Amino acid sequence: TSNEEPPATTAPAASAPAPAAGGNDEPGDKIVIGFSGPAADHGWLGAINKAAIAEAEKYSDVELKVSEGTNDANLQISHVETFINDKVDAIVLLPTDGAALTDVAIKAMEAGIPVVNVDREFSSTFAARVTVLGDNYGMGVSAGTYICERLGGQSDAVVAEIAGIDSLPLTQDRSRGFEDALKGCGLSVSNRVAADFTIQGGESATAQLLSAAPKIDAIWNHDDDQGVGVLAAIETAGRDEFFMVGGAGSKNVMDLIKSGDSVVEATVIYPSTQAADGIKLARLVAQGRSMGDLVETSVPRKIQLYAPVVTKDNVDEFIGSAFES
Amino acid sequence: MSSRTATPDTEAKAPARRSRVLGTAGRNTGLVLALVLLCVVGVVTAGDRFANVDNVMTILRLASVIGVLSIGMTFVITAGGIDLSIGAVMGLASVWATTIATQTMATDTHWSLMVFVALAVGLVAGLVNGVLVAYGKVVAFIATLAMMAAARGLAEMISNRQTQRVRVNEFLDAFRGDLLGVPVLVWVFLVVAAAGWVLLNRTTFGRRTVAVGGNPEASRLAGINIRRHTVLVYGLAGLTAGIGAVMMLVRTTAGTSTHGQLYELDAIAAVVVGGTLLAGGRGTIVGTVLGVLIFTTLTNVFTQNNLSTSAQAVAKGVIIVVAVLLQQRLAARSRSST
Amino acid sequence: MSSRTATPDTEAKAPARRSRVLGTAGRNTGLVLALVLLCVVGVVTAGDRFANVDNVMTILRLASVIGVLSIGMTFVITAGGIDLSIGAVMGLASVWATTIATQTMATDTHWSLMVFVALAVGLVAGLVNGVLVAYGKVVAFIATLAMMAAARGLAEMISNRQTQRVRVNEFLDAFRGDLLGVPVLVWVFLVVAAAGWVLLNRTTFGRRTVAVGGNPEASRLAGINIRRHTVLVYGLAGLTAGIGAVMMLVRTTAGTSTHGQLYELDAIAAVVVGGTLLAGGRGTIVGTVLGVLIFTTLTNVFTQNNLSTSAQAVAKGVIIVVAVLLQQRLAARSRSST
Amino acid sequence: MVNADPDKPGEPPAFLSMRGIVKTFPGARALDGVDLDVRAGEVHCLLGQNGAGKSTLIKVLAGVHQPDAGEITMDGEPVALPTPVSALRAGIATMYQELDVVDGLTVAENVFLGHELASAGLTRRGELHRRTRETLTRLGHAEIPPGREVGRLSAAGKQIVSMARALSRGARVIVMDEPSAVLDSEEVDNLFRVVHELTASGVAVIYISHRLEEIRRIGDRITVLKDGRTVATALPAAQTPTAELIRLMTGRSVENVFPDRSDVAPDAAPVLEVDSLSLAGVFDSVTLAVRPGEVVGIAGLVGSGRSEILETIFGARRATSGTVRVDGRALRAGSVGAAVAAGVGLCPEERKSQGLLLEEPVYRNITLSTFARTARAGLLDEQAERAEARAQIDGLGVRPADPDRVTRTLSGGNQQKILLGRWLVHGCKVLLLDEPTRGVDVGARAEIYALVRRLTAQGAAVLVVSSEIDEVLGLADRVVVVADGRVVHTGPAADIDEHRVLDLVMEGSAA
Ligand SMILES: Nc1ncnc2c1ncn2[C@@H]1O[C@H](COP(=O)(O)OP(=O)(O)OP(=O)(O)O)[C@@H](O)[C@H]1O
Ligand SMILES: Nc1ncnc2c1ncn2[C@@H]1O[C@H](COP(=O)(O)OP(=O)(O)OP(=O)(O)O)[C@@H](O)[C@H]1O
Ligand SMILES: [Mg+2]
Ligand SMILES: [Mg+2]
Repeated sequence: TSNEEPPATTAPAASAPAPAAGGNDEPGDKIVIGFSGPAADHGWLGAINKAAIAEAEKYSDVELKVSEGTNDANLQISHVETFINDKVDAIVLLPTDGAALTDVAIKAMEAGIPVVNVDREFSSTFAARVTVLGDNYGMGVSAGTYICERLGGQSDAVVAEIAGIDSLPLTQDRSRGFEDALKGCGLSVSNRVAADFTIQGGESATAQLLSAAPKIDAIWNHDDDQGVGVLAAIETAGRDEFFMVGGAGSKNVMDLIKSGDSVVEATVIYPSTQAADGIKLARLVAQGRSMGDLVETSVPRKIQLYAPVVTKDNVDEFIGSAFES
Repeated sequence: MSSRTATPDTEAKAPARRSRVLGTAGRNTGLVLALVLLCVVGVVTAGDRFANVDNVMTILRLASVIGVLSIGMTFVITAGGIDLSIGAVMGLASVWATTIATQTMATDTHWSLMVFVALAVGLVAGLVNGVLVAYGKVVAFIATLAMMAAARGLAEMISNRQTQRVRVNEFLDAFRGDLLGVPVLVWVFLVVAAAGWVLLNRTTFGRRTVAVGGNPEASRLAGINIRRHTVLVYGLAGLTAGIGAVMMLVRTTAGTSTHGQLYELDAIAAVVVGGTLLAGGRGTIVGTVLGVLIFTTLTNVFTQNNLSTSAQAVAKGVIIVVAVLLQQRLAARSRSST
Repeated sequence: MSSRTATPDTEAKAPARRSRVLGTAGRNTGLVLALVLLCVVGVVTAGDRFANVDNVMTILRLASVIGVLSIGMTFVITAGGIDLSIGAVMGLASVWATTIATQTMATDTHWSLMVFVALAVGLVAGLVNGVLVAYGKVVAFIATLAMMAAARGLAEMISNRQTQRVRVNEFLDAFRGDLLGVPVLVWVFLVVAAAGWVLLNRTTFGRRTVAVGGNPEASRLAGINIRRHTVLVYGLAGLTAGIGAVMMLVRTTAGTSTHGQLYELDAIAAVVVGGTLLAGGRGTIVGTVLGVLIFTTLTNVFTQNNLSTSAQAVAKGVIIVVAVLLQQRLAARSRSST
Repeated sequence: MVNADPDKPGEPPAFLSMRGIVKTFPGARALDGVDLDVRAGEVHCLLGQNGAGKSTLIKVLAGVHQPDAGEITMDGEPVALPTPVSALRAGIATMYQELDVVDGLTVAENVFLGHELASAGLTRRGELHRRTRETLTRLGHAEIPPGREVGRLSAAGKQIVSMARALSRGARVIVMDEPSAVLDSEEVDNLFRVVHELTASGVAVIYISHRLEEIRRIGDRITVLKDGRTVATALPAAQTPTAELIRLMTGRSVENVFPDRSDVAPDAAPVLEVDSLSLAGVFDSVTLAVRPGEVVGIAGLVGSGRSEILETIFGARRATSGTVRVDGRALRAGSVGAAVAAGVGLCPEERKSQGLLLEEPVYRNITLSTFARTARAGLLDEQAERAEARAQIDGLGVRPADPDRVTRTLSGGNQQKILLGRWLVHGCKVLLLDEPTRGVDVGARAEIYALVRRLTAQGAAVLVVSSEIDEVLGLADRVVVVADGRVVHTGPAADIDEHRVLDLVMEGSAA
């Protein structure tokens, strides 16, 4: 049940999924799963939560406890502690900071509660039974590679980057991947600003970026949520000499790609269904089942999701699973 | 004492007038100097990219939203209060004005309905703050902190944490674009600032605001209804948050619960750096406008120079302190020289 | 005046004692009531999941970090100031204590070096705040806002925005685990709170803090060096931020520039809801501890009931206001009855 | 300069002397060469009009202000007093004019503020309370509990705490800047007893007051300041005629301190009628009436609830029961706005905290309750405001006569005149005055009395509270005596004397 097969992707709005081979969806022992993620204060994280909840609702044997939302590691630790106190059967954890939540995850594992680590990796292998990873570095690589292809040979091209919250490790990973990929074709980032994953941040950072760089060839914007603001600023400035690549893959951006009448040419998917997959896996682990599509009798330790580039050519493949920002 | 011999009306008043004007200039010299210095740095480091009309407009556009909020904040702080909720209220107003229901109604009737909704939401939230502070006697810091949490939460609930695109194009068209080469949003800021200046310096409302902030008990005993006035002042701040929400909608073409995050701190910083007393009793709209411009220009210069956000933060901290220190020294000198 | 006929020594003392005890209790009845109410709600809605030792420890562990910061904040607010930087300073201290250099040195010498570094960073940042406020005469709000920006930026630069694991296991081992069934971190909180109580109520330093906050001019005339005292008070707050950083390191086994975000607002809210006057001149450690417990219990009850963050935010806003209003009414009643 | 006794042989030499002290503030030359000699064991009185520089001088002595020129010597040695601490170390303790206590601390903590009794930083509370109780007993106030929070004490109580603090320092010189301003006559007796004890033990007391009769009772020698200069020194307190003192202080003579009473038609309908007004826990069932042109005085001890009566009439406090009528129409309870609209004005007891916007210019304080009336459609008319303010400034003789002057820099008496001016501009029918001459010099005092009479001549009704019984008796047509929140006597002022009032008060309090 990974993201690569479109039929199995669990779009939040999708109705009952096609039953996978191997009867994984058949009801098993009743279990309680605890889910905790960072503050769902922007679209992608909101979509993560919604998809997780929707996934859990599909199973009559799963009771989901949601400790929603915080960017404070201290508080999230106490959420996990509460799950441990309540002796849930499995925990799905999207940590606000992987390293900071490692310790309490180990505690949970030691208490016999399997932990499914989503998106931001723990710093110890003992902290999770299963890890479902997005690929932030890969995202940057995908975006950089796409821009390299489009600008092929133009060594003096001006490439700009609009990052998300700069103090988050994931932003660093994305930027690193982007830089590495650009290096491959002799390009580099000439202007970089950081927004804060919010629309207002995207708008004001972009407004400034555009006036700092009078001519741009390509922009990579890390996040399609802040992209709403980025596009508003671009429109206000009346600029269209460049093309833009988005990040995360919101419905809104995919619509724009499809219509082709904006500067957005492509976006790099960062699956918002990670936590939903985490729930599925947690259920299997807690019930001691295996993954239906695999020969392996246990659920694997690690699954890394793919960060594909969506362009006008393949947008129809992805638009169905895109999240509403 | 010596002026008694002179004709009272000419001699005694004139120096007072002059010292007042000097005083005002003196009060703002530090700020103007800081702004000029920033511009010099901008020109030196970024050259034409900094010193061109488009960039100036970018700075002004950027300043306009926070500027409008800061005008409202100037009144609250002058009246001896503080409002930590305006950012959140702005978010709430932006969300409320862009719900499907509102937008549908606006499409059916007139786009100004969206403006009305945003202003009304801001105003009501502000009035609630005011009632809590004035009649509930909840400390302003806490009352508005509570409003901040509540407004943010409510905005998330209403929007279901989704970004709500503005689909009423007439609304956007009305505010986008320029007027005499200056963006409409900047005009809005200028008008609000000018209105704020008149209101604070030339009307009974402003006089009461200063009085209530300077000595609430004395104002009360002089017959001013300080509670009602407090409610009105917070209402005014809420209203500017509503105006800010409209501007934000225009700027981002979307309403969301995350609009206005941390704007309250930026606004307070601009107001206080501008010279309004945090303790109340003295407020300056000109100072506030300068304060806002300083902060926005600062960010612009940073961006022009590709500074990392971390370095920006450190530099911002240092510059705030330096600006305030400079401002104080100059103000003290101008005072002692009169 | 009529009491003048009575024996001064006996008559005057007894009622004073009683009214003091009553007064203290009266001042906190509202808070205790709010806490009890919250617990009742917790038990009713979450039953055994709420009312068990493990959950209580979870609440206390959560309360401990913010609790320690709030103790420092109580002093600053009592002295008539405010400190918006403690969250950022805590982040900075956590980062500084976990740099490779520090950790290597700590491994080579002793784990307490990390503690020392964290405390020293906190203390120095606090002292800088104090100097800016006392000698630079920068308004506390602005000085510490600037420090907030600068400390956060510096922390990002030092850590290169990476989360830094704690690799000195002896350090972690020293603070993890329990003592007499109570987590060491909770002990730290208790000790800091107790020390804070003694310091505020039973020492010259504490009494001068109240004096400086209540009437700075009178304090100066009485020969208190109010500037030096102000510096010390901010230094103390910085020190608690350093202690908080150590605790955070233990809890998260990592130092990062994002530690402590918004802790300043939580701490201020806890302190003021606890009954310390935001204007200065009156502070209560017991109230602060109760305030912290109320907020953490609230969060716990929310979590136990699967409330969404949005609903939590709205509820939190409403509850803050209700708690303050309740507290005021009860305090007023207890005052008028004595 | 008049010097009555240039160090005659046989007299003890001055152990503290200040020579040629100059102090300028931005825009004001507060001291312009002041000399002062104080001998051990004497009560040296400092006299002068409001703004003469008395407080500034003693603040120089207390190390609060640094003089621009001049020299201070003690025992013949020059001393430097750069900070309050250094003055305290040198043995100079000061009771400041503005109440200088901290509300949030206890009585004992206030008394020992700045020189706390502590071992290793920990306060020694037992010792602290014991010594405080001793000091308070010495001051005749053993009933004040050392553990009581000072914020709960009345103004008089705070003054006593401030006095205890000065005593606890064990100083050689104690400076008292208008200590009697908030005390009633009994308290003043107490104070004088303590002063005598102090001087008997060799302590010098510098005593500032505007009440000349006090100077006569307690003072040994007098120094008079005028416009920041010493105009007379070493005058014998007992012998110097009052007229002479007043002439030295004001540069003119003031006669007939209390103006003649005007005739009030006995059958005139009262403007102000207060009917069984009560405020729970403070005063009970107060009934009184004031007719147009009449001055009614309220006499009573400090803490008897007089201020609260005025404030409740004014609507600043919500009465528990009872009514207030102006011209026969009942005022809405608890509404200052209603009272002001009906033509009632209050000059509150605490000028600075209750009356003035200290950082605003004088004219805005004068027009604080009328600016809305001069405004057109909400827009201020500052021209008109200045004109109105100027009229009051000239009429009341406010010095300096500058409507744009920041109010904080004016002396107490002038600040009081500004408050009066506010209600004169408003044109009120009923004026409530709470301690209108507290801290006001003789000259200004006479002007204020005359002003009150001018007002009544124009038909205003005045209700005045004062702790100085002779002031109440001299100024008022009728007197209301209150004790413990109850009216114990009402009658014409001419029919009663100071002793009778005190007797009534004591009887009422004992009951
Ligand atoms: N801090 C200050 N700044 C400016 N002017 C001041 C300041 N303090 C005092 N003055 C001015 O100095 C002069 C002397 O004031 P001071 O307070 O010493 O008078 P005073 O004799 O004590 O009067 P009062 O009897 O009213 O207390 C006044 O003109 C006053 O306005
Ligand atoms: N804030 C307060 N809290 C408690 N009691 C108070 C407060 N204010 C006044 N009181 C009490 O009310 C009574 C009357 O107070 P007040 O001192 O105003 O009377 P007064 O006759 O006007 O005396 P004064 O000459 O000091 O103005 C006193 O017993 C006083 O202690
Ligand atoms: Mg004086
Ligand atoms: Mg009184």
